[in-house]
Parts: sequence; C-alpha cells; structure tokens
Amino acid sequence: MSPVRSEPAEIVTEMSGVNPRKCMRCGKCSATCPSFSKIDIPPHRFVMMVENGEIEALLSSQLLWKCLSCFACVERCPRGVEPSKLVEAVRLLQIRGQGKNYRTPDDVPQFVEADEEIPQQLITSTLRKYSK
Amino acid sequence: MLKIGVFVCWCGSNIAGTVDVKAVVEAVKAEPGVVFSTDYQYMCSEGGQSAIRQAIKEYELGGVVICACSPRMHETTFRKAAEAAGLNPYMVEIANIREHCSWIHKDKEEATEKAVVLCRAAIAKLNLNKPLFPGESGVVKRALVIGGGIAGIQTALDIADAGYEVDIVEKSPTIGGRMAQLDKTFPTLDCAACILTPKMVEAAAHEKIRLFTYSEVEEVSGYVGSFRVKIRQKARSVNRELCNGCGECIVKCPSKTASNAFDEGLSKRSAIYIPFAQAVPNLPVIDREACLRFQTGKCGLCEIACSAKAIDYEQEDETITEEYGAIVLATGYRPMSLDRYDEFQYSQSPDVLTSLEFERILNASGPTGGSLLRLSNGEKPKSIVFIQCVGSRSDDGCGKSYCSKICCMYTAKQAMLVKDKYPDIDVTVFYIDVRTPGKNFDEFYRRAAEAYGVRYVKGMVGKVAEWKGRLQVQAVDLLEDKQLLIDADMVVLAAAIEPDPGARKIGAMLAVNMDQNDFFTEAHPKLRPVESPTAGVFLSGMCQGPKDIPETVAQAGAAAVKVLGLLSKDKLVGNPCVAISDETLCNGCSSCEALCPYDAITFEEKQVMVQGRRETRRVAMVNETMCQGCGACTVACPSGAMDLKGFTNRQIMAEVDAICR
Amino acid sequence: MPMSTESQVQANAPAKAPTNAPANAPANTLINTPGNEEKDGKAFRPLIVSFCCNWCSYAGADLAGSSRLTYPADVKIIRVPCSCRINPLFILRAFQRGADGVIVNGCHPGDCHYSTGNFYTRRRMALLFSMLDFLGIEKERTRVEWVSAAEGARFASVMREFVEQIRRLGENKKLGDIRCKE
Amino acid sequence: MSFHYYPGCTLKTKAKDLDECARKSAEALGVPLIEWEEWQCCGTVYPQAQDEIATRLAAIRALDEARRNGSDLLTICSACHHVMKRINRDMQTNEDIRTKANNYLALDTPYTGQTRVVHYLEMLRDTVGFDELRKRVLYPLTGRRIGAYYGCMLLRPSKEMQFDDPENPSIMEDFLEAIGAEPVRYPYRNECCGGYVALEEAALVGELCGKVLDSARQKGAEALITACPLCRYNLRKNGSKQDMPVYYFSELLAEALGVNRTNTEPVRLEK
Repeated sequence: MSPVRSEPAEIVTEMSGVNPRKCMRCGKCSATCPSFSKIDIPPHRFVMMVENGEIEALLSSQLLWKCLSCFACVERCPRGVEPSKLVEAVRLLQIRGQGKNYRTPDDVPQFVEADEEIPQQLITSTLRKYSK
Repeated sequence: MLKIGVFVCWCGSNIAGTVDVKAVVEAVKAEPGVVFSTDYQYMCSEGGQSAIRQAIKEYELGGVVICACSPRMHETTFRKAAEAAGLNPYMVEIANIREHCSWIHKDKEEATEKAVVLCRAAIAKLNLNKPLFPGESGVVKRALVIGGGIAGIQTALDIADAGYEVDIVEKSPTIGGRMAQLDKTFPTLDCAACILTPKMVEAAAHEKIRLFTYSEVEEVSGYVGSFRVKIRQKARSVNRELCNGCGECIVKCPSKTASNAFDEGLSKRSAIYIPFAQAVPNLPVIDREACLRFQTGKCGLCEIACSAKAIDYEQEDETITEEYGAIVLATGYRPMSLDRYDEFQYSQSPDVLTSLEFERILNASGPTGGSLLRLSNGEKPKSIVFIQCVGSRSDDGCGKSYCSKICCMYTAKQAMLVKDKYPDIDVTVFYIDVRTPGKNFDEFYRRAAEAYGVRYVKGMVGKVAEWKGRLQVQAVDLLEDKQLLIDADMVVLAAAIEPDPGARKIGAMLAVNMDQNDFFTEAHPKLRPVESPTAGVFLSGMCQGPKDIPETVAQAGAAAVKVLGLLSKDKLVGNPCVAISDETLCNGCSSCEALCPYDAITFEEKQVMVQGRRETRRVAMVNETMCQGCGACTVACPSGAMDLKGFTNRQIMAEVDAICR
Repeated sequence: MPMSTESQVQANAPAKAPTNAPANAPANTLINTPGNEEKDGKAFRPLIVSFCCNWCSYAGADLAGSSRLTYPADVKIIRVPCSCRINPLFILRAFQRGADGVIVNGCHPGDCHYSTGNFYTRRRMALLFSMLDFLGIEKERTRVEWVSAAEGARFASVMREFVEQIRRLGENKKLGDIRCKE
Repeated sequence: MSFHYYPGCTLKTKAKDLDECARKSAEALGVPLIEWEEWQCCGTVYPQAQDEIATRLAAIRALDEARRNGSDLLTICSACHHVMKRINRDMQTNEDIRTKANNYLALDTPYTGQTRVVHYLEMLRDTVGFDELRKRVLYPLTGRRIGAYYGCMLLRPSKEMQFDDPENPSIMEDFLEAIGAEPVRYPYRNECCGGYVALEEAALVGELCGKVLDSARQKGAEALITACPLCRYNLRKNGSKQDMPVYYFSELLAEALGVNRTNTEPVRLEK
C-alpha cells in the first residue's frame, strides 16, 4: 500500500474490489435484502454513499451489524456490483479502529450460558464479523 | 518521378485545433516527389475538392495525398474528385490525421509531429502506386430475403413493388414472425393481426414474390451481384399443389400433445398442424417428431381424412439452387431464456410468464381464448405485477448489456389492456427507468398511469415466491426507500430480447460480422445502418439491433431501397485491389491455391519468358472477379510471386520505412 | 488473445516467494526497467507500428478517435486489407528500421471479413514470435490483438497498455540496423 | 478414490450427528475419507475484503495439505464449504492474495489453488452417483415428504461456488429422491435463515426462519434437511411452534443405508 493515506472511499473500493460506479440504481439489492426491516441505510443507498464518498456516515450504519452476508444482493445484482463486499469493507474499516470492536470474546460466556445448544460456528462467525 | 500534391485539411477545428496544419504543409514539402502542398478549411467541401482538381491540372500532379479524416469516411469523395481532374482514382492516398491523430492527442506539438509522420507514410506509399482499373461484373436482377417476419415481408414487398423478383426464405412453416404472435401494438393499440395479415397475403399473392417457407439457407457462394444460394425446403409431408387447406387432417390427428411454439409452449397442438389461423401459406405440416406414423409406423388417419390426397409421408427435403444479386438479412429475434433468473420463479410457477407468453394469454387466439386467467388454477387474477428489465442492461454475466428498447412500451401496453378489460385488477409495474422516446410514446405511458391507474413503482423486484396459493412479490420502492411485499396472482417478466440464434450460421455464410451481442454489424453505425460490411448484403429489423415495429418497417424500406439501387445497375464496378501473380517468379507450388477462401486462384500450364528463354511452367492465375483482396496468398507465397494491387509488398514496406525514419 | 496469453500466464505464475519478503510487498514488482531512465532530460518515447485490418481494427481505431479516447502518439497505424496481408517480413523490417514495438490487430477469430484471414495471422505470428527470441529480440515487443469495429475503447486501452509494456522494455537495440540510422 | 476430509469445528462438537452419519455412510458406500489430524477452523465466514490475508491462512493450510496428499478436499458443513471453495478460488485467481499468502506461509511449493474442493453432496452425485446410491439404499424413506433447505452458503455467489442453480437448485432434491423420499420444492429453500445474526437479532432470525418453515409447510413438507449446523440451529430454535423437524442430510442418508444404529431395523426419526 502506498505510504500516502488514501481517501476513505478509495480504501473501501480498494479493500472490497468493488466498483460502485457500476450501480445503475435499480434497487434489486434492497428488494432482496432479508435484513431490510432492521437497517437504517438500505444496500442500494449504501452503494451510492460509497460512490459519493460519504464513508463517515456509513461507519455508524446499522447495516454493518445487521448484514447477514447471505450474498443475495451479490447473486441478484444485475450489474455485478457486490454490495455485501462494500458493507464488509466499511465494517472492517470500523472495527480495525482501536476499541471499535462490536463484540469481543468477553461476550462469549453470556451467549453460551443463555443457550447451550449454540453451535461453535455461530460464535466464531460472530467474532469474525464483529471484532478484530 | 511522380509529381505529388499534398492537401492538409483543417476539418474546422477538429484537426486544426490539435494539429498545426501549416507546419505539416511545410514539413512535407521536402518529401520525394512533392511539388505542391497546401491546407484548406474543409477538404471534403466543394471548395476543397475544386482546389484538388485545380492543383492536379495546374501542377500536372500524378498523385495526391489528402491528410484528413479516416479513409473510411471520404476516400471515395477524394477519389472521385481526382478522377474528375483526369487522375486515376487509385492515385489518391489518405493520411488519417483526425481519428488517428488530432482526436486522440491533446499536445499540439506531439500531434503535429505524428501528423507529419502519417503524411510521410502516405507519400512514401503513393510514390509506388500504379493506376488501377477495376473489372466489371453483372447483376442478377433478383433479391433474396432471409426471414419472413414483418421486416422480411416489408423489404420483399418494397422490392417487388419496384418490379424486381424477390424470394423469401422462412424457416418456420408460415411467414408472419413474432408480430403474428402479438395481440395489440403500441402506441395505437392496433390489432397486430389486422395490420399484419394483409401484408402476409399481399406477399404471398405478389407475382414477383416467391415464398420458401419451412426452408433454410444451406450454402452461399459468389459475391455482390451474383450470389449462388442453396435453399433446403424441408419436407412438409403435405403436397402443396394438392392441399386445399380444409384442415380435416388436423381434426383427425390423434397426437395432440406437441408443444405449440406459436403460443410460446403454453398450449398443445396436433402433430399435423397449421401454426395459426391466418398462416401463409395456409398449408399444414407434419411435425415428424410428434407424428405417430413417423414414430411408431402405426397411424395414417390424416391420410384417410384428406379428400385431396395431399398427405405424402414419403416426401423428402428438396434443395434448390438460385442466383441473387442482393441478399437481405431479416432473421429477427426471440426473448432470451430466463433460466438464470429464477429468483422470479419463472420455471417454478405457471403464473410467472414472459411478456410474450402474456401477450398470447391476452390474445383471442391464445391458449385461454383471450380470457385473462391464471394458468395454475384457471381463476381470474386480482393483482398482476410487471417486472421490467429482466436480463436487459446487465453486467452480471448472464444477461444482456443493452437496453432491449421495446419493453417499456409493451409493458405499458399490456398493463393498459388489462386495466381496460378488467378495471378491478390491480396492476403494478416495477421499473428502473421508463424509456419512451418515440412519437406518442411518453403520452402512451402516461395514459397507462393516469387514465388507467396502472401503478408505476421505481425499483426492482428481488424475489417472487409462491405463498398461500398466490405469488408474493418482494420489491423495493426506491423513492420511498421501502421494501414492499405485494400479493400478486400473475407476474409478467419483460425478458430481454436477443437475436435469433440461427442468425450466426447465416452470418458466417455471408461473412457478415456480429457484435458482442450477436447483432449483425452495420457497414457504418450512423451512415450505413442497413448495409452489412459485405457488399450486396443488407440488414432489416431486429437482427441488426433492438427496434419496435415502426422502426423495423422503416428500416425494411431502407434496406429495400439499397437493394433496388444495386439491382437497377447493369454492371458493378469491382475492387481493383486484388492479388496478382508474377508468372516469372511463380514456382507452381499451390500454397496460395490451398488457402484462398474464395477459390480465386487456379493453376495453368503456361509459356513463360524466363531470362530470355521460353519455358512451359505451371503458374498461378488469379480470377479478378472472385478475388476479394484479403492478401492471405501474398504471405504464403514462398517465392514472392504473389502480390496485392494497391497494397503491394513494396508499398507497405515503404510505409514502414517512412514511419520508422 | 491467444498470442499474448502464453506470455501473460508465465508472467502471472507466482514465482517461488522469497520467505523473507514482507507480506505486503506489491506483487510482481518490476525491477530494473532499462528504458525508463530519462535520456537528454526526456522520457523514453517508443516508436510503435500498429498494423490494423481495414474491416475491424482500423474501424475500431476510428471509433476510438471519434469517441476521443486517448492513447500515446507513439502509435502509428498502417492500414492493410486483412491482418493476413501482414507479411512477417514487414514486422522484421520495422524492427530493423528502429521500431521498438509492433502490434498486429485483426478481427476476432470467427469474425474475419474474409472468413479465415485472421486464423492464418494467428499461426504465422505464433511462428514469427517464437523465432524472435532466436533473433535476439524480446518477443514481448510484438503482440497480436483482436479488436472489432465496435471496440473503440478496447483499441485505445490495448494501445495504452502495449505502449506501457514497450516503455518498460526500453529501446530496441538488438535488431536496429545501424545502416538504417540517419 | 479417497478424499481429504475436512469436518470443521462444529462437526466435532454440536453437530456430531452430521459428522458421524456422513462418515459411516461414506464407509458403507466405499468412499474412504481421510481426516487430517491437524485441521484448524476455517474461520466460518469468508473474508470478503481483499486485504484480509491472515483470516485466509487456516483454510489455505488445509487446502495445501490436501494437495500434498494428492486428493480432493471434502467438506460437509455449508460454511466450511463456502469458505474453502472461495479461498481456493482466490488462490487461483487473485494474484495479490496468492503472493501475500504464500509469502506468509513459506510453503515448500507455493499453493496456487490446485486442490479441488468437493462437497459431500457433490461426492454423492459425482463419485458415487445417485443411481448407484439408490441401489445401495436398504431402508428407503418411502412416503416421507421432505424439503431441502439450502440456505445461502452452498449456492451463493454462484459464479464462485459453482454448486447448483442458485435460484432453483436440485442436488438435495435428487439426493432425497435417491434415498426414497419424496422431495418437496418450496420457494424459500434458498433464502437466508439469519445466520450469525442470531445472537443480535433473535426476532429477525425468527421471522426469516418462520418464512422458510411456513413456505416448506405450505408445500407439504413434513421435515427439512440441511447441510449447515447454524441453519439447523436457527430453524430448530424457531421451528418448535411449527412442528417441523430439521435433520442433517447425512442423518437421513445413514438411516436409508441402515448405518445409523447398531440394529438393522429402520428407526423412524422422531418428530
């Protein structure tokens, strides 16, 4: 990586390998998103905001924590934009910051106590998604 | 030495803005042979051309170099100007300093330098040019139209009305094409059959038109003015002279389970069938795959039923070879397969249809007799959702990159037809953009929304799922940023259109290129939109690109005019840039003969003078009418005997040298 | 681009990674690019001959022009009826006269205006390119590309990329005939 | 042909049934599964960012080990399969990731994606063959109407997973048919169960799973199968009201082959 710190939007497009300009604003990602009822910024708007460089606002978006990584938006996007990759890049941008983890290993005992049937996979993925 | 004049065009500011034309004029003055050089605002204008003519006479020029736009643009213009001044037109060379220089470079110094180099290369080549004289060939006064849809029918009618013979080759058993399947047409809501069938009948009855239905083009040879085409007429198993079209055979046919392509597979038909009531010719055909007689040997009811004794199980395919002066491609389109778009449940629910299937449902001759019914349960729908842009405008590897152009309008039409008949049905259209450029088009779309209450929602549908006997449509409203769940009874998908897959084979036979989407390419995207790059082959209708019926008919007429222009000539002037063999160098190896794609090279035993001695040798001879001038033979020739007029080895070498100086 | 894939595949194959290389070292860094040093205060400008067939690539180049898509002025185009008109000797001649790179452009395979011309080109150039190493000239100085009449953007990007490739290779010193120098 | 078997974390703990039934069945079908002693957790989620290298390494180690043994890597868990398949593809196609990962791992021979990643179901279809499987079934599940739940991980993104038609898959239905059951196709079989958000948004997961279960029930399914422990957890947790048992596909396979219990009487799995 170059020593010069790039703009956040550039970092996001580079990390994700996604070109948000390919988006034609059809909204199919938002139409298909299973978390839609729980999010503040719908995926199509998320893509637009990356394109417009509004990363700051995205860092506090609920979508970062409610995206299921189900890849329905990736699969169904007619333009091959891959919105979930942008969400992941912004999420990483957030949790890579010091003390910005959304969940930490300290949270694990409470989960397991609540329900001992919880599969390992669930805890691992939560930590992988929500902490660095 | 050849006296050369150099003319540098400004092209307004197109060239002069980036290239210092005066500097170019000065720089080339010292080039070998150049006796005159000048610049002019617009060389292609009458003033520019007359300047060329004048200079040729005044300075007794033997050749001219024009530094201007691409030779693909104005080579012919300048050749004509030179010819008018008594020069052989092939003593003109063009240096392309616009498309290949001024338009792509920004730095004036750099562009000027390059323009000088390009001009020098042209001068170097011109110094080796020889006057060339094209040969002549005759024109067969008959045209072939491949495809019998509205595009092909209209082209054929226009040519025939001008007094020339036309043959239509159509692969299906009837002419009419896609338009015959439609119910109404936008933006006037004319009944498609009412305006199409008279044209079909007119074509069939026209004394100058011959129809080859259920036929395919098998082989094409020859060139503009005289194509030889082999047409295979598939066996209908019905004698067309004897059949009176009574239809009794169809009634009696016991095999009634074949998929009916005219209804897009939504209904069944018998093994012996006429595609639809107004088919032309009104002549049945036996689908041998479905016929019990052909599959099991045990039937023959149609033969018994036929009082005209027209059924002929022994009938075989016939091949006809015919000559044509011009060929028109009108191979049409089809809706693309939606196998890869099953998020809309197309292959999982009978109530999810393509627009063309829905068109059949709306049509009185369709599978439901024109009643709007759900195919799953035969009930009347309460709510219908239309989804636009399915497979169009895609960059996902399975769709089409282009806008299919007709979907916005036919969706508005279908929505309107539904609302007109059943105002109580909720109709929702999901769109990304509504594209309605065209006369009375936007008004039409607005009428659907305003007068008929069709609900237009900007946004796409993400998933369609069967839910409690209905279809749940999960979509987005982009203007409200809301996810919507709509219960629908039918979902209609505006599938992207694609060129008919049969076009590829025909294109290859005629050396007509296809673009990345398999549409035929035009000779020039703006200025020669109905001509293919192959001389004598023209394009009509959807095979060239998405277009609606009025545009198709307009293009069909344009293609006919081009054909008429060709057929009205008695002689065609050929391309003099053909291969030529130096018989004193030819060693008779046949390398060239083997790779010539046009069989233009033959070998002859010939008396040849070699170093003052007369010898009999086997030497290559080029047929100048058949040679198309590709030059493949020149490189293959081991002895260097073969060369290409207008692009000789020495000329190209001279260009290389001039550029690398 | 059957011609170029071979060399690209080789270039892309991961070299045995040095174990002490930092994990974030940029992949495929080009070291020692002889042509890049500045001469007389001016960066090296290669001389590139681009042969274009009349029906596809020349039209593609025209489209690049009318779409105002820029590529370096180092590229000079020679029009031939078909890429199969290009005698390998033309290419050698160009190198002999001091060209730094030669690119051959034709219609896409299967789309040749003369049906089969570009297939001949493909075979001929494969042979020529395999001999170039023997002549002491980097075969990366030559390339065959298929550019259709509709691919103006592609023509421009191929030219940009090729010029960049030749710039990295530097001046063609191997075959340049001193007798041809002025 | 033997497979390099990669069970993954959950199969050794909460999803032992998935693992054991799969192994016993493979043995019965004559497909040797060789488990690498030193496998590590694949990470359960695929790191979508291109600059995530460390989170890819565990998967690459397993892939490389399979290459050393010259065998295909066999997965069962949907999440493992997803991660393995996509990271393997990165190693084939993404030069930057390939270079950096290899620099880090310092393997004797750089790993460039040579291993083939095969899901157990693909093995059943392509190596054993569903026709052959049908012949080996001792206790067909005749009359059982069962829906396949694919979830997301096996299918999407289809360009990378190359598993089945992402919107209308059929491999599990074909499998169900082979073991004698009556497959039930329902539209929500490829929609997300909520996945790892279960801890954060129980209500959302409940809603999503409810839709899946309801959709399957509407089409007449009496039970579901899945290949993913997390899907099963989510569906079971939210399915108690729905009275819809959710099994691992391997459990039904073992039942059909008669290897799930020591006695040979087929045992109806309790609802």
